[in-house]
Amino acid sequence: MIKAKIFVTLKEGILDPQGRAVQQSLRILGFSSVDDVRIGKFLEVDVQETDKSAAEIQVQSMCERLLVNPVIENYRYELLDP
Amino acid sequence: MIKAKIFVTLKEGILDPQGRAVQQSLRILGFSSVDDVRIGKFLEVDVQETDKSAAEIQVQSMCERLLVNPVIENYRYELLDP
Amino acid sequence: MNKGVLPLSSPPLSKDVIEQHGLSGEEYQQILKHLGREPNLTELGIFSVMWSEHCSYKSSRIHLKRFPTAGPRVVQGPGENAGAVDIGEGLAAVFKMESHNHPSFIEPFQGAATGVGGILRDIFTMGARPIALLDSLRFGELDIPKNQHLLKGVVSGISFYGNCIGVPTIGGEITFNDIYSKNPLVNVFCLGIVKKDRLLRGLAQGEGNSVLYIGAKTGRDGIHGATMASDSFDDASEKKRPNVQVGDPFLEKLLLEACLEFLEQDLLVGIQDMGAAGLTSSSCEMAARSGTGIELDVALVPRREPKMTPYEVLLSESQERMLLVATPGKQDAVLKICRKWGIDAAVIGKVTDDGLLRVKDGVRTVAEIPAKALAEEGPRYDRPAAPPPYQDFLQSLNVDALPDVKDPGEALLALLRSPTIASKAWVFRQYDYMVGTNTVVCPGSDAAVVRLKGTTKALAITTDGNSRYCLLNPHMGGSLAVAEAARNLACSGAQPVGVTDCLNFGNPERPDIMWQFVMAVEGIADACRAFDIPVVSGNVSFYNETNGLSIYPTPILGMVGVIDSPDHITTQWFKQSGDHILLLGQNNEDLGGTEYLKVIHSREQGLIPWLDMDVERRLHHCLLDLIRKGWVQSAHDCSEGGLLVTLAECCLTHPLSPLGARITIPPHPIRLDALLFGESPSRVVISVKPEHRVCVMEAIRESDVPLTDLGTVAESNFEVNVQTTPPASFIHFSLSEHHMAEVWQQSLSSQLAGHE
Amino acid sequence: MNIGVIVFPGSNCDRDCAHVVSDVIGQSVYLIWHQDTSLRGMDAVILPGGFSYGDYLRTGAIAHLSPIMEAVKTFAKQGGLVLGICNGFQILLEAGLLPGAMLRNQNLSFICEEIYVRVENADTPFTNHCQPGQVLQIPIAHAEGNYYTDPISLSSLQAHAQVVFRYCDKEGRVTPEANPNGSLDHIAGLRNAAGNVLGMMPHPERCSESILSNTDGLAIFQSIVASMTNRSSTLAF
Ligand SMILES: Nc1ncnc2c1ncn2[C@@H]1O[C@H](COP(=O)(O)OP(=O)(O)O)[C@@H](O)[C@H]1O
Ligand SMILES: [Mg+2]
Repeated sequence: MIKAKIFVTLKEGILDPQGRAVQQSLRILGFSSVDDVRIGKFLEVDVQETDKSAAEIQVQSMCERLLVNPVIENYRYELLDP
Repeated sequence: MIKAKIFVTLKEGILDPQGRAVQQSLRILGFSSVDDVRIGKFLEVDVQETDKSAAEIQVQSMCERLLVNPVIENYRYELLDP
Repeated sequence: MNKGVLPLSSPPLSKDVIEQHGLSGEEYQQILKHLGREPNLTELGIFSVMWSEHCSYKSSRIHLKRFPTAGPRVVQGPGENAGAVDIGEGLAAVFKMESHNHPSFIEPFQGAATGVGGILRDIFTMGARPIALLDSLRFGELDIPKNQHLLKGVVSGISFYGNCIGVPTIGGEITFNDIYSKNPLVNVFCLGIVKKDRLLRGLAQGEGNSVLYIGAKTGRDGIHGATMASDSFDDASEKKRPNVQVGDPFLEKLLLEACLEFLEQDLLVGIQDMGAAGLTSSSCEMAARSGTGIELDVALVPRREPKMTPYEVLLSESQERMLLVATPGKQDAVLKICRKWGIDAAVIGKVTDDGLLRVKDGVRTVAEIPAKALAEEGPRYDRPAAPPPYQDFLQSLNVDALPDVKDPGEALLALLRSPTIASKAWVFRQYDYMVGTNTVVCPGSDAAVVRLKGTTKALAITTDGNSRYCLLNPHMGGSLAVAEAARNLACSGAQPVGVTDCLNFGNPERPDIMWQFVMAVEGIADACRAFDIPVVSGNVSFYNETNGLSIYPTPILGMVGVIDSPDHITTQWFKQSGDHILLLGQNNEDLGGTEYLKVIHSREQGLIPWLDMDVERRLHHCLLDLIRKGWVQSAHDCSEGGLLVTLAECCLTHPLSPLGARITIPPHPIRLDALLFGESPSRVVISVKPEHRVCVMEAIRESDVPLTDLGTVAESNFEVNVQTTPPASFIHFSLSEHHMAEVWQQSLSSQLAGHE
Repeated sequence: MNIGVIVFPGSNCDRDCAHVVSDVIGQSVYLIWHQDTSLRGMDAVILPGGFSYGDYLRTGAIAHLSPIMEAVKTFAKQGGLVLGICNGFQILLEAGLLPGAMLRNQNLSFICEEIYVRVENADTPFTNHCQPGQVLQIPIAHAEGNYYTDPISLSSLQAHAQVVFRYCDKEGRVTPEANPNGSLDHIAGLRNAAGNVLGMMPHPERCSESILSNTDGLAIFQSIVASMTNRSSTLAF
């Protein structure tokens, strides 16, 4: 089994209201050195595969077809060896 | 400036309805080898700090005070060098 | 003013740049005339958005003049952010509807969410607290996964924004047709309440008054011109920016509360939200309305992204922003309220007396244009209009060639399963339709009803529009939509007081589309005049086409009525077994364009029903009269699916559990399918207590409204007997009310089960 | 009686609660801004529903750090009555005034509808106008009402009769079908060990007037008034 870790983030320039609200409240809590907060998704997907490159093709296709909204999101992934 | 990457995941044993729904959809899309999907949060926080250990103390405290709910969530972070 | 720093004598712009900005050669000549010189790029961008169809209404304006817009109740007609009508007790209802079609196709969740955000701002800029949203949606058929994805995204976007800001979404409509597969429609209606004499307007009066910017910081969201010509503005390294606006309902909630505090403390001369064309349109429209000018410094505008050019700042469509002019001496009070609610605010300019929109970037003047040239003196077109060659084909349908219905029970079930008719609970369950505790009639009846706390009054609201009718006969289709909306209000016990519209059409440069538009506008105008309902606001959305394929002409109406007493509030579902069921109105052979023809015969053709405005008016008077006398237990109008579907809905929509009915339909000289599923207008099914039956029938006859006694409400089972003539035969069928309810309730959710 | 309703930025049932308190049950109501730090003079406090801070990050997470929450904690510690409705419940969880946390509804969507709850404990300051086992019809409207807590704390809740409401059907049967959001042990409402803090997902303020066709929520407000009247003296701060 191969574990894929997928990081989905908002594209640059896309407003992140959630990040903004969290940043403001961190400041109010006294973390005055916090400059910017961006909030994305972190997915862990277990794939029943032994071949890493086969798994990679699948993970990429999952991202494109379902996991990521390409209009506003970017993604990156890592595959952990079986 | 130090960038902290924070990964927040649901604790083991807590049903993740979103992860389960995504897994089902992936199966319907034909990704039959997908075994398990867990969905968490991925936060990027920029801290105006040069000292890594000072930044670390802050990040840890942010997690404990706001970013993470210990009843249901675990977290892990990485600090990227300035 | 120091003319010396004007860089306004820029080199002539290339033809390509002008074209990329969507301006015709003729329009460019008009720009030269207004300016007396060549525009620079920033000015070209400003003209381009202000003279776009969306902002200037250049193809529609001359036709919209046909709408009746005056009346004793009208407090504010078209031309402001929203219209307003007097609803008594010193209050005005402020309402408007808007489309967000294209953004919702590109990104359904955010597109629909920001659509809700935009229409809400239109209402609370008028000083009104929004108390109701309704959404009118059109999608392609659900057997295509992409359409499911769009529907899910749009509904969750509306739910996300509306629920979060705390304005209930109390109703709406959805219909499905493949013509919307590549161009879904998302129209959102909003209504707010304000004290009649406290209405705010988008004015920029008083030379020297401060112009303030409040709300979200400006980013590069939705800059149309900038995307296509981005190379000239951005670092070459920067990737092409996504054109999607993201909504922040939480920030909008803060903005809403802050704006209502400004009103309470009387701090403003005028206010306008930054919608399409953002800072540009808000500033020049406010100045033009007031006959003044505005001077802005873009360097003072709060920004979210680095290195934005004046062009980008001016044309950004970042959400949740407002422009306002403070009353002299009240600027600090405004800023204090903004601090309380934690929203950004900045003084970015002042009102001038020279009629110009002057934009500076620090000391440098980057644009200087007469405000009226932008907001009022833009191009106007009387575009050619002609019926399409296929119009005759559309209307020609040889009904006699179609077999009459054999098994009406099966046909009824098929119609109840049709997603256009099936229960919409899958949708409205995701909307908080109760927040505010004013929703007296929740989604599921002909119109939603909200009470007005502190008064005995309530408002009934509905959205309606049948695009297939408008395709087949746009003039009559427009009139029928008005009639249906008014009928839905009458069924709820309300007297209509005003209407708003959202006119969704294809490309106005095509004569056939323009013809559809002109005809529909005339049809709507005629009916509004006949029913004496003023049009107080509205919106036009053209260019709803993909690959040359236009949507059906889809005018949607949002109508508001006043209910004088809580006792008059009426719902569509049967109340009690044993009550008598009566039909008001005449069954004609109206099969053309019906949902029945589409579902059973896969035809979208024919002559649509003829609306007799006198008959319709008499029906509304009669019905309201009966309701006010306290004689009506339930009232439901006949629309899509015809008489049988209407009767079934009366049984199935009861909020607790479905009821049954024993129906006997007397002989009619028309086809059986036309009788059961035809969509003749001007019909309403009511139920009355047994003790009221005689007096009600008497009253109906006296009002000269056709009447048919249909039977009684029953505890269970939907039993129908029909006598046909000729040939004389007797048809009987019976369905279990639970089975019908299951079919009707599960249809949408079962079609949407599966991925995502 | 003086009843305070806390207003967070993003609260949107604050005015609805205030309306019931003052116009329906005739008590004095005070809207208390989240930046305030005192609850002086209040006999009871309501944390209303809504989307405090947009419910960003986690529902109630940012709100529980508001200045007023220190005062709410002190008020609760001294025995003051605190009722959290919907988002208010979520805030009480985040603030640690009640145990556990909320997850997203099992079907992942927002759900607005009338549901039924069974009164599991009628011996609380919030339910003394109800009968044990009584079924109330009350609307819910939330996307995160799927209650979770660890097994140890769950058994403690059960052992100490802290579960006040459970989702049920019209007849009062607690079944999986009657549970709208997947909530653990069908929990719809919960009190603290001392009994003076209640969190509930359903909205009683939405069903306390006959014009809204449902008055089942009134019992909650009447219970609060009754229990405050029975106290010999108001709390001193
Ligand atoms: N998109 C929607 N959003 C909210 N409510 C909806 C939506 N679509 C339909 N409804 C509700 O479902 C009920 C039935 O709708 P519809 O069949 O269009 O009624 P009618 O034909 O009387 O106009 C109405 O109460 C309507 O408000
Ligand atoms: Mg109707």
